[in-house]
Amino acid sequence: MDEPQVTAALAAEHGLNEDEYRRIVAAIGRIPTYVELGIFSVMWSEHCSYKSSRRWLRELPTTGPRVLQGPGENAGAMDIGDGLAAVFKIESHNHPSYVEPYQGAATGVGGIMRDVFTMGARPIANLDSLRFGAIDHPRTGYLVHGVVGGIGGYGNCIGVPTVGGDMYFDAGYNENILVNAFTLGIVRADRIFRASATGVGNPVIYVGSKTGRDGIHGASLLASAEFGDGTEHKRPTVQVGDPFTEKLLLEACLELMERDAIVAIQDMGAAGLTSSSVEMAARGETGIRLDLDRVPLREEGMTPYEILLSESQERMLIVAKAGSEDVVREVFAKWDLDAAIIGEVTDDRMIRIVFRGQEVACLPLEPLAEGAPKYERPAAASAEAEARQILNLDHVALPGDYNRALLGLLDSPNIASRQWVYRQYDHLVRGNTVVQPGSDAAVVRVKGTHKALALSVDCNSRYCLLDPYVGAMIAVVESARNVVCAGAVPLGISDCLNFGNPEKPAIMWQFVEAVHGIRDACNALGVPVVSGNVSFYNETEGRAIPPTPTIAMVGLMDDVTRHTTQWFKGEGDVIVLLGRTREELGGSEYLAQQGILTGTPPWIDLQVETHVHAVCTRAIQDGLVRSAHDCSEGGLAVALAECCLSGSVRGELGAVVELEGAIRPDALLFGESQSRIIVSLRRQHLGRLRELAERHETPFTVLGEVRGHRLTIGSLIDLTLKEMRQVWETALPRRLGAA
Amino acid sequence: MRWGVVTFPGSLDDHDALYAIDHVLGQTAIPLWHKERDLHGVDCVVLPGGFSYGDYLRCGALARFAPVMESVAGFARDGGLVFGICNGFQVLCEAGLLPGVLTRNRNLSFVCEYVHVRVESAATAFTRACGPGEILTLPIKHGEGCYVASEATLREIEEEGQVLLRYADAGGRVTEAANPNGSLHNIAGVMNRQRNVFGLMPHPEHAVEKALGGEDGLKLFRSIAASVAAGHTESVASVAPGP
Amino acid sequence: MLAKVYVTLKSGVLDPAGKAIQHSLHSLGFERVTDVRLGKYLEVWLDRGPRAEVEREVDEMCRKLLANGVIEDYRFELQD
Amino acid sequence: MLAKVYVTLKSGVLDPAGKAIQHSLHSLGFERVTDVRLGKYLEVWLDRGPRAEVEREVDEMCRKLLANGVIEDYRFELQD
Ligand SMILES: Nc1ncnc2c1ncn2[C@@H]1O[C@H](COP(=O)(O)OP(=O)(O)O)[C@@H](O)[C@H]1O
Ligand SMILES: [Mg+2]
Repeated sequence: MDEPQVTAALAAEHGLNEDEYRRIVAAIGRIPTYVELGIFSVMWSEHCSYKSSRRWLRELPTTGPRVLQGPGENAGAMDIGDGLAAVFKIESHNHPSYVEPYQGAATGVGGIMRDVFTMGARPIANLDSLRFGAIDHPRTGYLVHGVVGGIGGYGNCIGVPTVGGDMYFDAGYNENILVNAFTLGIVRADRIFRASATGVGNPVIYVGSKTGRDGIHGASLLASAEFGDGTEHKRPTVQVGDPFTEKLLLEACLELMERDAIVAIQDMGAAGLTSSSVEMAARGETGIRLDLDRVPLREEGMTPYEILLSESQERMLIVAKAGSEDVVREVFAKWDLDAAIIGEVTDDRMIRIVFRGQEVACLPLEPLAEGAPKYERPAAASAEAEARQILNLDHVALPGDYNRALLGLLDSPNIASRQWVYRQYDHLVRGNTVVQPGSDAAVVRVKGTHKALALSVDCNSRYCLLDPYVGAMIAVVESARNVVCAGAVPLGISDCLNFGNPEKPAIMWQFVEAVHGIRDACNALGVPVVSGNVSFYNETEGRAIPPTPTIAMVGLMDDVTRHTTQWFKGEGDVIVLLGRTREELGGSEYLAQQGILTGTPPWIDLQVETHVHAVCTRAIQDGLVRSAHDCSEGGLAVALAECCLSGSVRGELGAVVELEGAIRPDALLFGESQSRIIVSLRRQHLGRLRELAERHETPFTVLGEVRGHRLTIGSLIDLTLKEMRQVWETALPRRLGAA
Repeated sequence: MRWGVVTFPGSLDDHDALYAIDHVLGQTAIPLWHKERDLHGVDCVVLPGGFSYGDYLRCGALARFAPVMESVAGFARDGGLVFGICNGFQVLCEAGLLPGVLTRNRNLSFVCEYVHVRVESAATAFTRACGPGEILTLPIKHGEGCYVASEATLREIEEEGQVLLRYADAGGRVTEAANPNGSLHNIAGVMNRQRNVFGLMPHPEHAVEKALGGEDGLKLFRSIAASVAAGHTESVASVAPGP
Repeated sequence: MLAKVYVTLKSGVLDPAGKAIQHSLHSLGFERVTDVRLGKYLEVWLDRGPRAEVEREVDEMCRKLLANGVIEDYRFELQD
Repeated sequence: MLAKVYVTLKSGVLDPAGKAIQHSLHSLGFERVTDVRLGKYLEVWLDRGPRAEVEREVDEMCRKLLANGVIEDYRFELQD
């Protein structure tokens, strides 16, 4: 094989800087071969090595009595009782989705599901968190159709319900959209599979689709470099998802796991065969020898370099117990899938690659894995960051017509009904979806128990841009508030940290602030981070996305019959606000609609937040309240409108509400103060709820009553549900066209 | 009675059908593997929802050649009850066991939502537990549920009373607005001429519990159970076997 | 050998996808377009064999699987 | 005028549908089949116009809408 001469320059093309190249040469005591350079380049890429983020991620709380598996494995796992564990993780697929929205999003969903079922868990629910550019940007429509189509196309076809997510439109994502996918699975707590290759001599078995030239350097390189003019030639063959094959792979893997044949198993994701084998060997403190001639190939004449770095989808690497090879073959044959023994576990802490009888790579594991570079990059707030916080409300005129203002908000692509999205997703398959998309959190029951899990994903990146520390805290507490409103107790989170180029101090500062915000909020709520993902270099031509630390929250409820939804249930019920409304408009959708993007995000007191949660949780468990809805974008007025509108199929209930407060009326109606929940209840329970609130020092205000077919708020707002629904339900279809 | 639920590669709602039958209906349901020809003496074969063989080429086109389908075809020829849900309906059409074909939704996108369907005839093995004209609320979730057939075929199935379910509004009016996928004549479910094979796009197995979207789906399962209990042949015998 | 198979919708069968494409083409300013029909194009590669026999086989594939006679027509060309 | 447009997956791009169809053809006993690729075939009907100009337009339609340049190639014939 005539391969390129390895030089510092070639290393640079592989995204390795001079210093890193020198470290490689020093670590192995010679110039690496071309194949070895490829291996180092992916293992040392930001995506695989977390070299810029590790030091900070260590500050996150990752332990707790219910944590069975924290960060470091394919996914996190938490004890939910009844001998079961919830396995979950969120992951980004941003760059591929911008290059080819349908396939990029589809393969993102496929990848995260593999991370979960490699742990032995049966996936029971997916979420998708999406960020697009301005909705009137010429490319946005195309991207939205492609991404939503791809998520549905893959999720619907593999039979895992997509039960929720979130979606925002912001010019800050015009050239760099975000597609974060989350999967939750259930497994017997004593049957969690891990990915450390042990047992010298055990066979290494390749299962799933054949290997092609798909996505070479895809996730690893693309996700570790900015977008720009250079991207064109870097662009790898786009990975095409095959959900049908993944469904077979899912069933085959779970079936095999019942057969006591597996030592370790890992998905071949970013950097495919390379990272899966290196990581498994490193975790097992063993070594692996691979014979590339035995790898099932889809294309002619593939080189070792290509075979090792291919990111073909729907593939897994298994370390089987010696002697159980036939069991593996039998199970995979049943599901019409390839299973090939391609190597074995060794004891020399080396990764050895053989091709046509020649050893084409022979590298020590240590420098590849643990020994990968770790940076504490300079972090400093930019001047803009401070300028952004300046806002003088005296220069903001009050609206002449509050009805118009509310209709304007209900028409906002960031607030309007998401039905256009979720009706394209199967959210029913597997028959566990107790609360479908359209309420604060989705609720999926756990068959064989009385329990259910509530799921929500959140992040307001406008807040994060104004103050990454507070914004990240709010992302955590809002997602927690969402599951609390459903009747669950926050259990744990998975976080997906989407940021710009970490080599820029201003970006690194955003990242560090956000990590600290998550850390402090999680500590206050007593909620651990059990898995997550970092996506840096979300930039195009030097323009970074707004910091977007997306939080996926999983909540647990012991009695599924005690769940609650956000919409009003009955004429005559009393409407109560838990929490206090302050004169806060910074970062609000209301100001954004007027083009005002400066200010400070809403204030957050974690103590108050936990009290509000305590009251709401107890009230739901005691059966006091019939609906609970978190106040988020658009404030109290929008939240009340949603309480009236979101229960569409379930009848139409209006509300008559009085609001007092010594603050600007627009802040009263549209301000986005945190730690607020709107509940509705039968009048006879009012007393008990009030006591509960007092006991937890939680502000308690009777707002009014569920009544009629209009929403009336004091003398400011009076609209029919019909006219509100018209706007709220058509806002997305009107702009995006038929799904 | 014994139910059999077929699992093709890519079947997805097979578990849900099994769950509806044994957990909710309280009857025996056994899985049938696509590679096997033995139907294990079941009284009714259910072809479940999903994306058999990825629904590549055309929905149901590849599944129809699975070994188990030879047995299902023979079972149907001998008057056995066959119940195709969503993808199962598509497979039955592709296999020629039901007239017509299901094509891409008129609006071209996958739709997951609850719809109302009107029971056109309660005098069949699949609907006897429903009232004539009864409105059922059932979920649909498909991208290719637009029922299409030739003029002649449409005329025939209408005359023969083979159309069992039609998309309608809550009041039972069959309107364009109530048609979620563009199906001709708002057809949501059809039966063969021999009246022992039935396919529908909505998912009755996802409407069997109050806590999860209502119980209307149970009526179809109960109908089949009652028919088997009564020796359903009586509902078959009433018409001369067709071509 | 290579069989190029063309599967098209029977005339009279509605083609919403084709209509949607036509609509998009218009909104992109391609006024000249009067109609669009969307069909399938398959390339089936085969081991060599007596032409007549292979043609019979391909025709059978089309009838059995590649086209649905209820709504689709097919035609194919066989190349060496 | 009629433009016959053929849209195919770029070589090297995975074709799950083609793979599944090939698998079925084998199980149906069509041993001869070695590979199947599934593409699109579009018939675009157009008002008459100067051939060169119409060809330019059709080519533009393909690039802008009919084919996804990231994973697909296209080719077309123009008939009167
Ligand atoms: N991309 C999406 N996919 C699926 N469901 C979504 C998506 N975006 C929003 N939803 C659903 O729409 C509802 C409203 O979302 P959101 O406005 O984020 O609620 P909240 O503000 O209470 O977090 C939720 O049920 C959510 O799960
Ligand atoms: Mg939200």
